[in-house]
Amino acid sequence: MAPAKDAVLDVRKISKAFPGVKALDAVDLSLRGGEVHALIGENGAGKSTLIKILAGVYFKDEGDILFNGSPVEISTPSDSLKLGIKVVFQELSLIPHMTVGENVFLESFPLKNNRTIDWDVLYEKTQDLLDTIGLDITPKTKVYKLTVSQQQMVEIARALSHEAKVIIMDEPTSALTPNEVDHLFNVIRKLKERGIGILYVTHKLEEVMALCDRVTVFRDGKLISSREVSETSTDNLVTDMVGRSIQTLFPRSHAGKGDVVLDVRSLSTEKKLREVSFQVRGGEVVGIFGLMGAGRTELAKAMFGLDAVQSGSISIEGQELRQGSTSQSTRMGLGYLTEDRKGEGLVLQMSVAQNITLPSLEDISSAGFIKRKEETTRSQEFVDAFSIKTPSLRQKVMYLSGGNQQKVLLARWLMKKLKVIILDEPTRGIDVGAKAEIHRLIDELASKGLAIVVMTSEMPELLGVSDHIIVMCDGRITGEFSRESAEMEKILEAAIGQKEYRYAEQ
Amino acid sequence: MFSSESSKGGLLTKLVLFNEIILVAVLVVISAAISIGTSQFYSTSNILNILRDSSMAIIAGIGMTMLLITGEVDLSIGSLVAFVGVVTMDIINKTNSVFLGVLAGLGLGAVTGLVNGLVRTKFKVNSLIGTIAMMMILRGSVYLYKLEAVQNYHQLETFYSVGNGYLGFMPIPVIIMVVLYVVFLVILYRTVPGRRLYATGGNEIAAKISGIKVDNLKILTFVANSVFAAISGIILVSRMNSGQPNAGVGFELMVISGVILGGTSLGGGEGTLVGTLVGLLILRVINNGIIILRWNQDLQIVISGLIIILAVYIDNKRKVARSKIITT
Amino acid sequence: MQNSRMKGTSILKRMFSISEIGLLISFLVIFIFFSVTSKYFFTVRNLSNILGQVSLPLISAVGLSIVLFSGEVDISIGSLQAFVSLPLVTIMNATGSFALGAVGAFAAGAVIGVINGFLVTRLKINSLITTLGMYYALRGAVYLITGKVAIAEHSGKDLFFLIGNGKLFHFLPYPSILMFVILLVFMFIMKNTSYGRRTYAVGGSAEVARAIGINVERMKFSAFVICSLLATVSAILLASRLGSANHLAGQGFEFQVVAAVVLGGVSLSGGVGTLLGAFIGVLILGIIQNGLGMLNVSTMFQLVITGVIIILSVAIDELKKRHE
Amino acid sequence: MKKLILISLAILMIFALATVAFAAAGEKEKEGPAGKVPARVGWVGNYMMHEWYQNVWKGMRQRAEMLGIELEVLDANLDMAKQVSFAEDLIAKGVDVLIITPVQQEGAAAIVKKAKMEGIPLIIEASAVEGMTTMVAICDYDCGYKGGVATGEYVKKNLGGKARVMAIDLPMLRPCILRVDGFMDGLRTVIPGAEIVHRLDGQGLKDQALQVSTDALTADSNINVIYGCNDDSALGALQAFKAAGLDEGKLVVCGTGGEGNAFIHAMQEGGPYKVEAAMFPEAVGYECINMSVKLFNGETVPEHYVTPTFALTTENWDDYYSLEGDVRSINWDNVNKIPREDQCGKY
Repeated sequence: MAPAKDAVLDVRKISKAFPGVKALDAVDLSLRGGEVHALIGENGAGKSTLIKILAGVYFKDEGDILFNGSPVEISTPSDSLKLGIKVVFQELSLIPHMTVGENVFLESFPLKNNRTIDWDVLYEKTQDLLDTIGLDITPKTKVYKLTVSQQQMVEIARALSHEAKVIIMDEPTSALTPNEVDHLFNVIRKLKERGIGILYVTHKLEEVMALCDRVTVFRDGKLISSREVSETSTDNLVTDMVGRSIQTLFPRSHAGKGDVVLDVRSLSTEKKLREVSFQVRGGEVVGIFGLMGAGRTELAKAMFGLDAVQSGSISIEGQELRQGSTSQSTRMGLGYLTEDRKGEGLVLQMSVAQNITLPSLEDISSAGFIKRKEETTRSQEFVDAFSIKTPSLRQKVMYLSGGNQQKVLLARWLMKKLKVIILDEPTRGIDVGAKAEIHRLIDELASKGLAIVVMTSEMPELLGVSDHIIVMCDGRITGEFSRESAEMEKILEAAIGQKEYRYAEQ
Repeated sequence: MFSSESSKGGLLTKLVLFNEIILVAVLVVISAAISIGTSQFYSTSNILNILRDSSMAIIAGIGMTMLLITGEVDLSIGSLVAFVGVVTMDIINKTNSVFLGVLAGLGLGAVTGLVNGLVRTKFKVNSLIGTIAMMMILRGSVYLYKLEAVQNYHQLETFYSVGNGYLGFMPIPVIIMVVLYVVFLVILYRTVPGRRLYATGGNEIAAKISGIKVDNLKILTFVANSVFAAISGIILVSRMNSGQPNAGVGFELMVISGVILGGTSLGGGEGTLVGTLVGLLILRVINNGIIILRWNQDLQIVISGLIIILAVYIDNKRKVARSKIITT
Repeated sequence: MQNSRMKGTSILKRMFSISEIGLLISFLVIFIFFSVTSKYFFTVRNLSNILGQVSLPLISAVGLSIVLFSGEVDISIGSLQAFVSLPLVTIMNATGSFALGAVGAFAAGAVIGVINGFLVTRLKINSLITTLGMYYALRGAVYLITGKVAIAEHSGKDLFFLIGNGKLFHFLPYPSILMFVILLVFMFIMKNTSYGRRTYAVGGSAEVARAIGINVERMKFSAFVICSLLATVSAILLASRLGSANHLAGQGFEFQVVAAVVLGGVSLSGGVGTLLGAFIGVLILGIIQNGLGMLNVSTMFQLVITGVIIILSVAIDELKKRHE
Repeated sequence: MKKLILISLAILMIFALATVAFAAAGEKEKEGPAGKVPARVGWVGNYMMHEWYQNVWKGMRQRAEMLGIELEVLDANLDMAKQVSFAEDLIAKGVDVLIITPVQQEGAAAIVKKAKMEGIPLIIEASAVEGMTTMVAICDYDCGYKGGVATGEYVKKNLGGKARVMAIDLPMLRPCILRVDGFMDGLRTVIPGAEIVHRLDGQGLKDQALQVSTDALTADSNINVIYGCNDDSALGALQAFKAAGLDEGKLVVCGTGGEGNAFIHAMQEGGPYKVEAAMFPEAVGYECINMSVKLFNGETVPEHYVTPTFALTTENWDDYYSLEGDVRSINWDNVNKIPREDQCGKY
């Protein structure tokens, strides 16, 4: 593929191998100034490897990198920074206990008589940057106090702080809510106007369509296609990514509404929740939607007994849960799929099988002794059923891809005989193929009579999977919709607290 | 650089991937070296003496291993050993019953463990600091309890044999150690609580979410650890035939060193009892060897220090080699 | 120093950000307690003694805190004190020059720091293990070299005696002057230089720091060297206070200092804490030791009380954090 | 959150108050007539938790009470830096005479200078320090020597005249080295061919002594004399000997110090523990007070004031000590009768 004449960044025949895998196989990619270039592909396609090479975290085995037409060597992060390449990583790279200003200028502090840090200048400059990207926080706020989306904006501010020529964004919207996404898109368009080239790595095809000028597809470390967005469609992109065309529609086989299984009554917590009440029936999927900071995760944790509850009650099949006891919750048949896979979900240095069986150890043990054979057979069932890609049950789970890790977590809860499961962002940061499978599973579980709560910030997913939608804003329930009555606009109105919807009004 | 070599996956690398094998090799080499220097090393009496003497450290090591696996540590066991010894001897003197004395000793251990556990889980005090403090508290308390070494007034044979007696040709402490060791080997690798220890150390929140009562588990482990230390203390007091308030100085560091030498990570979630056994034996054999070779005793700490660094270095090499297999 | 930042808010408020205020209260309570219970405690002379006594642990505490900020730990400082005092005193006795002796000591200290740094950053050995090994190795080395016989200092240099024992205006001990200088300099560095802030960054998250082009290894390496050098300073003062290079010197010193700085709110997991906090932490343990001495409290009680106070203060700090 | 801090601090206060009050309770001293005796004497010990110093303290207390002197005692607890600090603290408290037991002799040189600068009379207990005016101490070498002689005679009489020695040393401290040297020299006056088979570092602790001697005995168990540089060392080694299943009939043990009751029990048991190179800690404390009075009055004092040492045996120990339950009391008349060296054989 001929490099574009005005390419800022031109990657030629880059290859990178790790023991056992060829992560990148002679891929090309060229990025023009002032364009948004989408890089898509399933997990393991080699996107992250390329990013890491460009960021100087990895070093390429073969190939050349041209910057403004001249070949460059990127062997350390600082090399790439000097060139003006800035990567906004998926797991955000900010220091929690430092202020926004410090984080923005960490690489190059403004100095007084080039010795000591000039705090005034630092905080003034930061303020300007925050204004340009329209982020309404003070530069002296400690980062750990910010929401994920705000942190992301800080990252972009950092990119702007030292005139980046190229900004690489790795799944920037995976943690954002729709209107935050809009905001991000506007910022990106601003960057475009400044002539900055943006490499936009994502799973979400609708974003490619909405935002990007060109799109390049990787699969299994190889370059599959690279074209103008205007000349392509989601369907062929999907085909390019997975090498086969897959069913993206949400399957709906479950119908029957059983009796109320989960009953949450005016639940309040010290920090966030205010009088949250709702019910979930057997075989029903309730989708809970809310913007960042609306209190979805807080609700999940409070229901499950991870966080302290101030007042209110949670009962399963009429039996009230003792507060703050996760062990009792699980015994009563309540499961919680956390949004933070690595941080709160998996025990990374444990094997696939051990992770799957963790909550169900009693079921596969007698007199406290774990039955090894049963453990393997039971977990093997799930590995097959979910087609989890792993060399063996003994593989440490840390070596699995994001999608497969998520399936392991799901398998963990399905092995345990549950009555209710809370899924918090079940498809965050996993690829199209895996996504569809997980949606299929949700449906399957519902049809088995399980009561399901799905917390999501992805509108299509919400509308796709839920029989019943609850919208939260600032810890309160501001909207309730049946599947039929649900409309994107109404949901958003409720989510930003502009208008409230109750069944009564419909 | 080494990682790229070792990740090529030769047979040697494969061996490097199993820490215990290296340790066993180290143990063999050292033993061989010593036995070249002196013939007494392989005498049954010396082997038994090494075993009997290390049994105290190994028993404490079982508890410490489990504690480190949950991601915690306890520096107070040295002082506890002294306190338990004094109390046990004193109670036996007063009641003339070995049973009551041992009971008191174990009780004291359990209480100490409970306090350590509560300070960690309820006060959220980092266990390193919390148990340094407990180390001071216990050392102070033992002297407040008895300023003088407690002599053996009761002269009970059963008490004496706990530390010095034999069953057949096997020293009784060794038998106690072996029994405990086997039992906890099984518990750690074959049972639900064992699995939960690893899960808790590996990822506390994940463990919580999986319905594990993390705090209770940790408290329990602290108690177990202290009780094991108490058992070592009882064996020691029987061997010394007097309750010494100044006993067990540096015991905690020696035990922890051995456990870490055995490949248990300070981060929690990883560690094996096999490694602990070998690790502690290595340290004991070094000390024993240096004396029977009539070398300068000060070499004991120097060599132990170097061996630990070396072992951890190899262990890292192994970990890096493993981690290089992670793909994108 | 940084008046530009003092604008608006009062200096005191600036100095004691919420993180230290809890400690300060603890400190004051204990201080007042001893002042009322012992008629000897709150006397110019005793206070000046306390200043001199806390100087040694404090100077090391500064270095150790920096290592902790960078996400590592160093428990070899006690053995280091004994080790570096050997070149110091032997050279002084030989040449009669304090300067040369000090140079020797700092050289030795630097080498130890470099070795620690190398083992941790290059060979990637857990720093607790590395420095535990160093703790054994150095102490053993001292025993072997000295044959467990202390080397008395007889260079006849009053200067040497004075740096550890002398007082300015019969009140301000020279060690404390040195201590304040070092403390202020490093407080400034850690707060107002890229080096300082990056050290925190490295401790806060090594991956992040690496991703944004900070040379994590170099930062940690330098932290270890600084720590060893400052420990050497305290070693020289100690040697002066003991009038000899002593194979028993500094035993348990490392735990004393670690406990103090953690008490001062410096996190063992890195990236969190301030030198001011560490300072107060050392001060608290210092006045406890002195105060209990003034009250003729027996060693046993001293141990118990110190232990309990450590637990309580750390507990207060932790629980406070949770409530934020 | 503020509430929380205050509550916890309250606990802290109450605890500290209670304990300190309790601790200080035992320390009441009656005011003495300030005549030709110093009103207040301060002592910085090096390891007060040790039985030996408990008994030194007992001797000091007894003498101080007789003379109506107020005694201030602080414990460096084996920390040399702390010792210097405490010396400063006592000077700050304005004691008239200062007594120091150096944690490590060279480590106290600075204290001597300080005291000189402050013009406070200083007495060094136990081990000589450069620049000191006077020291109250036993002669470690001679003490070991006496033990050696007595042991030698026992060996000659009962063990066939050959002596193979396992000595438990504490090379960390020079006095201990002197004791072992003295013991061997004394032993050789009776049994010229006496050889030292093992010389081990038992760190003065019973458990350490036990461990190292267990190892040493497997290397060479052919010994018939155990010498410990303190009682714990000797007793630890004896335990190892028993545990190794060797014949106690062919063994004699000599301990040093008579620090606590342990050696008396060992002798009463009638085992191989036959000789004690006794150092009478009570006498040391007693003389320290006497000397501080002399110094206070500016009398001239010897550089080394030697306190008595004597080889106790199973026959004669009860002339010097009597034991009721856990309390031992010293027989001052007999102890003061013991002839004293005016110069040690070795320093």
